[in-house]
Amino acid sequence: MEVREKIQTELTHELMLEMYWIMLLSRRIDERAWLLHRQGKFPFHISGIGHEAAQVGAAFALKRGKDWLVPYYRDLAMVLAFGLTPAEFALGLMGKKGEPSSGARQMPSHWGLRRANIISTSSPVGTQTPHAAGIGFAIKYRGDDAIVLTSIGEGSTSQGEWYEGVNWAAIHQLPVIFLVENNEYAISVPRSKQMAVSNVAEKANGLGLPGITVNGLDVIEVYDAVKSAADRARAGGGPTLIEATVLRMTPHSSDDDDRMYRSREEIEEMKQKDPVNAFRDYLIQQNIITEAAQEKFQSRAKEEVNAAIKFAEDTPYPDVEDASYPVYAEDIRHG
Amino acid sequence: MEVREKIQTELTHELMLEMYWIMLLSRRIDERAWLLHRQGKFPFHISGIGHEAAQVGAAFALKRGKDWLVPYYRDLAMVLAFGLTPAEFALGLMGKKGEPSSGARQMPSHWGLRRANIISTSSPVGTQTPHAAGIGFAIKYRGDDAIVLTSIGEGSTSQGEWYEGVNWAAIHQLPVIFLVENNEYAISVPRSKQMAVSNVAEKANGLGLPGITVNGLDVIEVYDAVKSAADRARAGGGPTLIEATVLRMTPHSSDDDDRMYRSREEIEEMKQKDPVNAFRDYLIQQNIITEAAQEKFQSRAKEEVNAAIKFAEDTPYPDVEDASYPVYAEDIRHG
Amino acid sequence: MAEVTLIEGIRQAMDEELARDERVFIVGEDVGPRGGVFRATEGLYEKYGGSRVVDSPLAELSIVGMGIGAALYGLRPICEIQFADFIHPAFNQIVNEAAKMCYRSNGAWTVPMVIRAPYGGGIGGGLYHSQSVEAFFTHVPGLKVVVPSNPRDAKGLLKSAVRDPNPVIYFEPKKGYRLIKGELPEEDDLLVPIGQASISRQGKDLSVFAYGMMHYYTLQAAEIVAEEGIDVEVVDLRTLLPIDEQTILKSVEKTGKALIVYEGNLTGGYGAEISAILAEKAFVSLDAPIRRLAGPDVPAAPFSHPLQDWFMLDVSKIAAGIRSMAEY
Amino acid sequence: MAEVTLIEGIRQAMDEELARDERVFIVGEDVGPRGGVFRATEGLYEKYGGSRVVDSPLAELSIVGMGIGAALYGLRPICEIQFADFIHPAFNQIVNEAAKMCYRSNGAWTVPMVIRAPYGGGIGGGLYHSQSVEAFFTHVPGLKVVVPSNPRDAKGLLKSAVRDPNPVIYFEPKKGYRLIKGELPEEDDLLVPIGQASISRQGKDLSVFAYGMMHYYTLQAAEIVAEEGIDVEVVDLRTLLPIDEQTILKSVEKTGKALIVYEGNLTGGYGAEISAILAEKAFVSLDAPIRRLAGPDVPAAPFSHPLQDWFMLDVSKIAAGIRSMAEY
Ligand SMILES: Cc1ncc(C[n+]2csc(CCOP(=O)(O)OP(=O)(O)O)c2C)c(N)n1
Ligand SMILES: Cc1ncc(C[n+]2csc(CCOP(=O)(O)OP(=O)(O)O)c2C)c(N)n1
Ligand SMILES: [Mg+2]
Ligand SMILES: [Mg+2]
Repeated sequence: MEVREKIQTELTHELMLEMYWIMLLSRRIDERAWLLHRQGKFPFHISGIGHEAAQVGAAFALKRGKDWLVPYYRDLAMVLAFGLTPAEFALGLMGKKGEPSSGARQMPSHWGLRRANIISTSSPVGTQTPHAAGIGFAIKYRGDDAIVLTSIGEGSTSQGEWYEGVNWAAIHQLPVIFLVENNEYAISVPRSKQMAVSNVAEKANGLGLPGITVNGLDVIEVYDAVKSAADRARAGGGPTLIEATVLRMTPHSSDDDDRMYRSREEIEEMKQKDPVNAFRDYLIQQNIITEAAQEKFQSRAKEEVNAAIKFAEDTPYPDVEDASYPVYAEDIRHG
Repeated sequence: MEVREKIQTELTHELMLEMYWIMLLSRRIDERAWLLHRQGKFPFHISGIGHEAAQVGAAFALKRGKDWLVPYYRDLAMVLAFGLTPAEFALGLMGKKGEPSSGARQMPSHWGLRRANIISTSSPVGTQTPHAAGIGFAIKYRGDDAIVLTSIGEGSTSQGEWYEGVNWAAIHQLPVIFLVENNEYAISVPRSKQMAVSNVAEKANGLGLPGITVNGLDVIEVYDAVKSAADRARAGGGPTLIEATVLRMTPHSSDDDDRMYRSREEIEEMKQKDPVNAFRDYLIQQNIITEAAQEKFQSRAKEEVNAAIKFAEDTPYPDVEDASYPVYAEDIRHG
Repeated sequence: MAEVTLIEGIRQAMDEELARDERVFIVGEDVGPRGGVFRATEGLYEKYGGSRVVDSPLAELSIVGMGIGAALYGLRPICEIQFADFIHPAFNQIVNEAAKMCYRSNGAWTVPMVIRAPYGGGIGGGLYHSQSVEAFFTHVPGLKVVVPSNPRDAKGLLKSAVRDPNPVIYFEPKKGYRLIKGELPEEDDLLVPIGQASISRQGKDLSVFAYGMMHYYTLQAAEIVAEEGIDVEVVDLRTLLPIDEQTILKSVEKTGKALIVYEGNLTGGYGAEISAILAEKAFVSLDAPIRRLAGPDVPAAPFSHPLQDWFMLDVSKIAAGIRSMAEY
Repeated sequence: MAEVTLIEGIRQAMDEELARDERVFIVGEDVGPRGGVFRATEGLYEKYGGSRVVDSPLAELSIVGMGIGAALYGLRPICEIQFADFIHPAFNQIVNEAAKMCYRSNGAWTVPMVIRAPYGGGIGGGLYHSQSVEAFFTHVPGLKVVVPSNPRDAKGLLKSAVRDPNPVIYFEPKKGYRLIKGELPEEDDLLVPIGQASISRQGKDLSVFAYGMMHYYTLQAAEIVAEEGIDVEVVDLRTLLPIDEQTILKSVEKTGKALIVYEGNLTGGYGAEISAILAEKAFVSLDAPIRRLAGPDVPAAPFSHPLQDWFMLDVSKIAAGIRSMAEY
């Protein structure tokens, strides 16, 4: 990470440490999920490793508790920043009772958290983009002081759903931020087979909204970009498309084997650019954190992850009697 | 129309007269269709009045007999240029036997003409764009010396189908021309409610292909633009998006009443810019046609239209015994 | 009581719901100054303004998709799809998103929205302005599917749909927009409950199940055969999903014979489900094979009018179907 | 004869058809170097190159839409949809375009194409990697719909599908990809005709109709109940559209009882059509109500494994269904 002369004044040292904490926590529970998956503890994991800076930079630039989030499956760090707990994530991995996004009906990483304004998300990529436009429309309709951010992978911007959703926001100048986490792959398919433009941000030119590319490995650069887009959106200035270039440092998911389509050298090179390490080094270098304090963060993360996994392991599976509900809103049990 | 110093050398006087002839013929049969519809002779007409220059300029820039066409419902002049006869069009209006696009199964102006490489088109707007990409793909796959042109209205470029189809062609550098006939309305909805860009051609920037805007009331300007895009596509240079600005001088269709959403002054102003008259005046001014010859064109057009209508009126309706065929290719009767 | 057309019932429902609840808004192609291509939203743009009666881009999936988002935030969208034939681009949003939201979020999120779409043939619309697409949606748990057959139900069901906390697809028999007329009670707030079929004609010889335009024709056919001594019970299904099994079963327990009439394609159509329910749960009551009278298995009603007439069911074809059933 | 898995039958079919006819190409997400997320296209990119095994953008409607265009020009696309749950964005292209092309052009244009899609649950895939969506397509005249249940049919039907002049949707029971094994005859050119059901087990007490994974389970259930003295006839439907009515009716004329097993949602599912055909055309042969055993009416199989088990039919649930039917 570059050392910056001037960064957004809101970004106090305290806030930066909070950001680092979430990045670290996300990384550690993500790594643990890979491990437990390999041990056969659950059938599936999809990872955000390499995306943390983009996600945390974006989340912290929003007004958590007030703004809305329409994330996608890689956004573990983003939803942790919005208030999902590690234990709740672990419930999802194991399909346990009380999992808050879906009552364990959906696969892990299919986010949704009513208390944090994170709407329920599904698997078909691109469908969330029009939802974000609709939320933006409703915010404007109501005159509320909120904005909405929706994220997506670069491959999924090939979907007509994405195009139509962004188009709505551009036409109606809705308070929506479209964050594209560009990791250059859609499972095995490289960006060059998804689009003829060289940056996703160029797609904004065809849709009539501002578009920028930021280094998604630099949490502060992402924060700054999202913050100014958020300020503009909140002031009635309309939507922004932000492309954050990131690294998918793992296979697509636990079902994937990326050796079939990319070299080991490519993976090795990524490790040099690890966004979590980069932010740690930056904080140390800037004397925002001491080595000792950093070590404490590490051990606290380990403890929290252990506790989360233990909690989920000790939790029973959902009751089968509840499986057929609620298909309709009338079926929802209140209280 | 501006007088041009230099125009494409292929555009001989003979060819220009042919172009004028098709524009005129299209206009006359279109006007007649409105008249007959008002007399209750058939239930529906959708018009190309005001679009003729764009359509004829485009069609003549292609190698008819060799190139492929994926048109939309307003393209009467374009398909006449490709070889549909006025009588065949009239069969469509009246739903008569032998109508070549669909055996009168589809509404009028749902083009399709196997002998002329015009594929069958439907009503849902935007669906044709991926078809054109697929045809472009197949041409390249086979190494054939053809190209394909597909047309659409500006409103329909809001469809994800359009975006995805163009994206294919841009990624794979396919020999496809995407012609957008921008008449500023989709039924009643103005362009400003369809897109946040001010020209449809800007959409090309988001998709990574060249995009240009041409005056679609100027048949020669359109011809030139399509010709050079066609040359490039044929040489392996990939697709082009061409926006032709045109006028929809009529209501959307015979079912529409445009007084609800646009002023009569707007319509009156259009008449000053009528593309058929403009080309006539140009040809006269340039001494390419004499007044007398022009008058002959007019009377010949009238005769052809009369004959076409008479032919269709004299033709019976399709046989009801054939109505249930051919749902599957096996049902097609050959010979 | 005033006699009004079916489309007027629809328009009144929207007008009243827009006035009642400011969360309600309309979105669709040409619903604004144009008042809808069929005029269902006529006058509403002028009355409620462009922020509540919103001309959308020409893009169905995002009409539904933005509606879902707005509903999640707390609004009550009424999405208009200009023709049912053009609902297909929105299939993913309807089936994978709107329908599954409640279950997939374990009730944390719901999608209170209405999707209105004119359906059906007989108007010279050819393959793409004539389709009956209800069976694609009656297979989808989480959706409600409603088809009115008269102005009163049209109004009362639509008002109920707007207030329903679930996604409701509301198919309008467009051929009947102005053809079907009926009395509208002068109620302040006319609501017809979703989920209940109605016995629109009592009879004892056989039961005919229909909805929308086909129900309108069936009632006429029933009067014709009544003069021949055949006493038909007509059931207007009205809500196709969830299915009012009780009313359906009771009718067949009484009459012993069932004919199901629908204008969409026969195979895999909505009538198959009604037949399957009866074949399982009313088996002992059945005195005759269950029959379906439906559109032929070609893509949709062709344009040319003799071909269209061939495709479409009408009063006399339905009467013939009833007679042959009665003879069994 | 070699024993192979179901997915190997699928792979071989594509390999042979690519070799036989240079008009054939494959297009879909990750079908290239990755060999497909399930490995169905493994080795084909290396063998035939990137121009014939084409990694598409992540955009299903254009996978099908470009396939239609290529087919119109004369190629023979095999379009892969990564999961059947993601076929919905392409619904418009399939239903409004591919299916209607032949009829709407009066036979001037046809769309010879195959759309392959893995379907079904039981693999921990949750709501969006478990769906059975066949009933959306068996209601569409102009489509053919095929579901193999063993390696031989998988290969032979897919080869037939590639040569069929119509759009064929080929649903693959993904849970059975490696679970279902069987012999492949050493035929040069193994073709299994589209449009024919097969009696996979002769029996006299009742007929069970199934396809895909449910057929695999049904055969096992039939053996279990056979030991209890119940002699089940099992019909593997194989082609869901067009329907092989003759085989279906003949079986019920023999046994007098029909049970239809499918794993998708009960209401409006494919079994409804089979039931409706029987209730009309085999009425006099029926000794018992027609029953359907199907997935419950919740959106799809949930993820958490006890919930998934609750959703999914299996051998013992099917055996129980057979017993209760036999007792009638
Ligand atoms: C409509 C749809 N098609 C296919 C898939 C299968 N799928 C899941 S993720 C994925 C790749 C997404 O790539 P990208 O958008 O770049 O996001 P990334 O995973 O790289 O973060 C695919 C093809 C899906 N989920 N939805
Ligand atoms: C998918 C779909 N939705 C709606 C319609 C109804 N419709 C027919 S033409 C049209 C307007 C098209 O406008 P534009 O693309 O600008 O073309 P123009 O008619 O102006 O030439 C609409 C909404 C349709 N045919 N298809
Ligand atoms: Mg990616
Ligand atoms: Mg237009």
